[in-house]
Amino acid sequence: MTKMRVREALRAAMIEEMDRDPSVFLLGEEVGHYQGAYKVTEGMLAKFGATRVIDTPIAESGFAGLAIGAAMVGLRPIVEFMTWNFSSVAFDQIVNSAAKIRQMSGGQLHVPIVFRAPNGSARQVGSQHSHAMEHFYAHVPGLKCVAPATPADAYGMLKTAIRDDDPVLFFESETLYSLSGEVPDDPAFTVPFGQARVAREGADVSLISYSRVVHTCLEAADALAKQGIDAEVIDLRSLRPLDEAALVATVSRTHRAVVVHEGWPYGGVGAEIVDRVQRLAFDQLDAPVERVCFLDVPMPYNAALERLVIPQVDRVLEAVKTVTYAR
Amino acid sequence: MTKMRVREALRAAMIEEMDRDPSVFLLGEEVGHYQGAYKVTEGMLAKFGATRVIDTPIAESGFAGLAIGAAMVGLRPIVEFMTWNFSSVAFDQIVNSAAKIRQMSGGQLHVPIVFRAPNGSARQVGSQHSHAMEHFYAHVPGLKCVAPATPADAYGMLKTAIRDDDPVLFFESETLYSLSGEVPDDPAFTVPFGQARVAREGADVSLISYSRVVHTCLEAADALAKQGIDAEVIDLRSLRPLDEAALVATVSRTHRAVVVHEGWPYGGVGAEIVDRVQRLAFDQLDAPVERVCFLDVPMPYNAALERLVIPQVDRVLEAVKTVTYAR
Amino acid sequence: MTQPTGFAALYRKMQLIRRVEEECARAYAQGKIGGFLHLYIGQEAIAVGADAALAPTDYAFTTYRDHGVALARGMSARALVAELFGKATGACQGLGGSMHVFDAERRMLGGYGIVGAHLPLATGTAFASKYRGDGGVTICFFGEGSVPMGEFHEALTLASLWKLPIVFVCENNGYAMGTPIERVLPVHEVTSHAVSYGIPCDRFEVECVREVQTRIGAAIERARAESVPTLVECLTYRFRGHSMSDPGKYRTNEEVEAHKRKDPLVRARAELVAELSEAAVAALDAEVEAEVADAVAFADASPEPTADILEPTTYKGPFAR
Amino acid sequence: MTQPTGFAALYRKMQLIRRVEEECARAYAQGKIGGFLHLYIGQEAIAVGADAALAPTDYAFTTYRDHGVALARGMSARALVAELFGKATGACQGLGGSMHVFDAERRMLGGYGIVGAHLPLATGTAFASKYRGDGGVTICFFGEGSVPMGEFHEALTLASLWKLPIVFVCENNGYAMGTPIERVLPVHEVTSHAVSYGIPCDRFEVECVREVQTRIGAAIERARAESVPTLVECLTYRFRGHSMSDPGKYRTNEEVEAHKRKDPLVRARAELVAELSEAAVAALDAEVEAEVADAVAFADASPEPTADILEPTTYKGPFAR
Ligand SMILES: Cc1ncc(C[n+]2csc(CCOP(=O)(O)OP(=O)(O)O)c2C)c(N)n1
Ligand SMILES: Cc1ncc(C[n+]2csc(CCOP(=O)(O)OP(=O)(O)O)c2C)c(N)n1
Ligand SMILES: [Mg+2]
Ligand SMILES: [Mg+2]
Repeated sequence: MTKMRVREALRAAMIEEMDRDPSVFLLGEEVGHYQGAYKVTEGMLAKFGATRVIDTPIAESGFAGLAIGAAMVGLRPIVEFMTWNFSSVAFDQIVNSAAKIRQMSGGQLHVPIVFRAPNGSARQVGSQHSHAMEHFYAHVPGLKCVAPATPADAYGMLKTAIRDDDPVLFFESETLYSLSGEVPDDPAFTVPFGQARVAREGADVSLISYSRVVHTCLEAADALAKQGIDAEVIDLRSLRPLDEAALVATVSRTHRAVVVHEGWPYGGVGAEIVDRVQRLAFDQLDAPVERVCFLDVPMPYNAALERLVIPQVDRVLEAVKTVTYAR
Repeated sequence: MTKMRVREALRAAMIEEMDRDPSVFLLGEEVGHYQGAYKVTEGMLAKFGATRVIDTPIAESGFAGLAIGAAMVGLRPIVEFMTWNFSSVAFDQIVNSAAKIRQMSGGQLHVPIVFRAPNGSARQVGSQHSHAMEHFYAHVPGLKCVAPATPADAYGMLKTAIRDDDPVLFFESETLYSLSGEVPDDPAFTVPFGQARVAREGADVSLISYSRVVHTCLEAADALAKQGIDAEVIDLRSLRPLDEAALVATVSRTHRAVVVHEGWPYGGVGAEIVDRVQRLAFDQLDAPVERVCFLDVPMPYNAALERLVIPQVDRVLEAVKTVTYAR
Repeated sequence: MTQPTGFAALYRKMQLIRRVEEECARAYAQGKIGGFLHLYIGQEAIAVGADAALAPTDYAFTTYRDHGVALARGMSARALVAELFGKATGACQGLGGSMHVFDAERRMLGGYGIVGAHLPLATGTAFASKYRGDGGVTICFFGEGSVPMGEFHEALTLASLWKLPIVFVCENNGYAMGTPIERVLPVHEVTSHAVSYGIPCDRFEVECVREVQTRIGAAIERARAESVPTLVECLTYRFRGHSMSDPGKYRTNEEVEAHKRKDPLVRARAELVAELSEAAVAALDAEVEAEVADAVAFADASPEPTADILEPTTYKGPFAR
Repeated sequence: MTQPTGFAALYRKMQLIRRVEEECARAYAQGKIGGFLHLYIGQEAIAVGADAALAPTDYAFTTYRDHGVALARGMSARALVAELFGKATGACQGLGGSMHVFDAERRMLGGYGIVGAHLPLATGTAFASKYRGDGGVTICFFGEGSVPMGEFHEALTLASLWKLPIVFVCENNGYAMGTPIERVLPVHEVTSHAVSYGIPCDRFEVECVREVQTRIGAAIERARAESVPTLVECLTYRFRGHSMSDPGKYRTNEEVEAHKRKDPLVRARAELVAELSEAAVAALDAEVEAEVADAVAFADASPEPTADILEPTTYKGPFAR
């Protein structure tokens, strides 16, 4: 085990895979000379050279499409968007090309590509730069969507993503990049998709989450413990595929659930989790599932209002109160 | 009352609003000289001239953005996409410009615009032309999303949409354009957003739907009647805002619900309905809510497989069987 | 039967495309083909001439109007027609349909339905060829209606900036659906953009398949030898409507007939007759007829795909919802 | 205090922008401003010169680097600084922040965060002016980094095709974040695109605010008189990093210093001193200092917005979830 930050874990995963497989390459805005807008790719240009670490112009649709084309004929691109927000201009390429080519070609072709970027809120970056984009993409068959919360998962899941033969959308978080934790030293270590992690065991209520707000849930669980409520925290890690068995298992233990995520309330990953839980574990539920997510407004710039819009510990506690009311 | 087709009802709504308000204009691919790809806008160029009925090049991001800009300074554009599928290349303009300008400007500006187009499956048009795009857009605060199922609602809701001071996304269906029905003659007739319609009253199970598949649900209800099951059919009409009261009311009557829509299972409008129902009417539910929607695959071209992927009466019946099992 | 080579082979392919599509139009009217059907009739010389200048390992991309490129690349009429009939024996097992014809083996990398969106993809295979240094070239066909789309410009920017081995072939048939080029482009020469992207260009009327081969061939060779993109504009005409549902009222009969009188297929046949003999060409025509009839019969007799192909064509391995 | 007119007014505005932003940089370091802060320092002559050629009823759009355009259009320093401090008294009630400054009354229609995306919007207000026949003109500023984006091209296509009264002003400061123009554009003159869109263009080094006024003014007058778009390329330089978080390692000190020696603000001051007197200009400077100090004090003292503004700035009327 080595202690490293999420940023370094992601970098290590990319470097190891690029060492392993010459068809893996990296492209995106400022990934090379600038060393990455968030320094995730620091040093990679020097190590791999400009043919494999490629600075792009600002043309997300163009370079996303280019990478998809390269993947169709056997390369394995890692596309870094500066943030997931900017994938909005490449939406068509992701939804209509990456997700569809295996099917349209009747299985003749496939698209082994990874799109990765920081996602969700950062700090006061305002309404156009604070999107939780996974809610748009997890909807789409043909794509896989993952969102790790720890350095070990960032490392192990990015390796899995790069080795996957289908398009993987990898959701990071700017506010997690400096989080540190233990990462296995074994370069063969990978984390499979579709398996949630029990981040904290508990008996009274399930907090179901992923990415940055897993840590909000863990904080909330600590606060709940002081109130005598024993919360289980589920870190989904993978959004599509979604670990249905883990959802059923946790709700079968606790009978009460709160889903916590960044992004707006309408639809998306959160609503899907609720749908699965009520459908697959209806008889286990002692209360309706509650959700804690962004308020249903564009993200305000003002710091206090932003704090209000983003899930915080207090809102998780309130939701737990609601679902445990009838206890 | 006049009997007309959905196509004519939409056209009548546009013509009346353009007559009423010179700031309303129409633009899109082939809306003018060609008389509309699906003939919805037939005759409008001759009536209003080329300054108000405008044929655009193929540049959805460009002309959607242009229309949003025009709306910022007081015009009221109606943007016809040839189909909603092609809004994928204008996704950023809809999500980041139309939906955000009121908020980013602190309320100084607003965007009175209507985007309208056929949506969902047509017939064998394959994986890139069969999207139910409402599942992406209903997620976004700042947008309103409506999807009428009848000529009267098409007429009344399009008028409401054109008069609305915020962006309205108006989802039609190619396979509904020729459906005919009674439309009120009163030009003051409008249908407010956020109010569902009980398309058929029933006591045993609620079929909750919108747009084309409302008619699938009505067919299913007829079949169920023969089996002695009295199904209520709810036509939501408006997806955002969503009529929570109507959801609670129907489930409180029937205690069992099946949500039926076009589009994929993961997230989206269907999951949101389930979330609201279980949260707002948990104690009323005698069974988990089931969903009938596209299978979780890109749309196949082959007719039989396409039929399998799209919700059909038989799948609605099966789902009803599941939710009424424990009756 | 020995395959013809040289000009005879070009003629034969053009004729095959023409006749396959005429039969498809008939099959569409009979309800054997569903969805959209966009015919290439009138433009065959472009795909055939261009293909003749490509190596079998080169990559090709085009729009939904893709039957011509598929057959030019060597896809069998059977695989194409069966695909259009939605059969399991079709090129894409009946999943793609007319707009999405792929043949990975023959490096026909697809027909695409979102105008402009395949240009970045094609730039990507050119990138891959350069990345690997395998000497491959990509050719990308598109209509003049795609030029206003941002993707056209993003693709040309990247191709030029990174000096990729690609030939962009604009098939300028004068109309995007019902819209004439005058209502689409402020400057009517698509090649005017070559200057601002700093790349070579060529622009010509498509009358002769051998001229297409030579002129697109020059661009292909430049791509292969120097890794430089080229923008080629082929002035052409589609004889049919945009798709089967288009009555084509936006063009006069005279205009259509005038273009039909310059049909590159008719010209190729006349030239070939002059080089060989009427009998020799008639024999080729007969072969084509047999091939087309066989393809339709094959497609008719083929089974439909079954539901078990849906999951494996969505993801490799276990299903990932 | 009477407002200066003519050249003195231009100088005063440039100085105001410079000094407001210097104070904002300080406030950012103190944590009073959050998120991204992109300074316009070095480029002031463009916004100020352009604004001087606009009518008050004309529309302006720009990127996230928007403080200069906002102040040039006449937004008060108070409203700007309060916005950056996230206060209720800010131009957008503290909702927009540095990247999204709007002033509807002064027709400053916003700073936008998605590169390229505001060009179609600006084309839309130009469309509205033409639709109404109100004689209005739109000016749209953007960086050279936006040129590869499809939106740039779609906007120019529509503006040219429909002959809209708009001036596209590319502020070519040589870098898109850390990326020099050579790694962004195959042809380094942005105006090369004017030819393929069939529109007039102009390209010049920004040294003198009065030259900016004259040259962009000519484009504005053409837009107003003839309803024709123009593409103007201003060669300029930003003296600071891309945003506050950018250490700017991709440029040498010598390069930055060389540009600072040609600072259009310093030149404007020297020229104004020559026209008036050092004392007169110093008096203007003092006014600016007072205005800046007042703005900061105002912003400091202003209240934060409260949660009740969230819903009415999402929709008009009842909330629509
Ligand atoms: C982004 C997008 N917008 C609209 C359409 C609908 N559409 C399909 S083909 C077409 C016309 C294209 O014309 P052109 O590019 O000239 O090609 P041609 O059909 O003439 O070969 C249109 C508008 C589409 N497929 N994609
Ligand atoms: C579509 C999109 N991609 C990436 C970004 C991140 N980004 C913000 S500014 C910028 C550089 C823009 O450079 P330029 O257009 O030259 O303007 P300048 O900052 O020099 O004024 C980038 C890459 C973005 N905002 N939008
Ligand atoms: Mg065309
Ligand atoms: Mg720049």
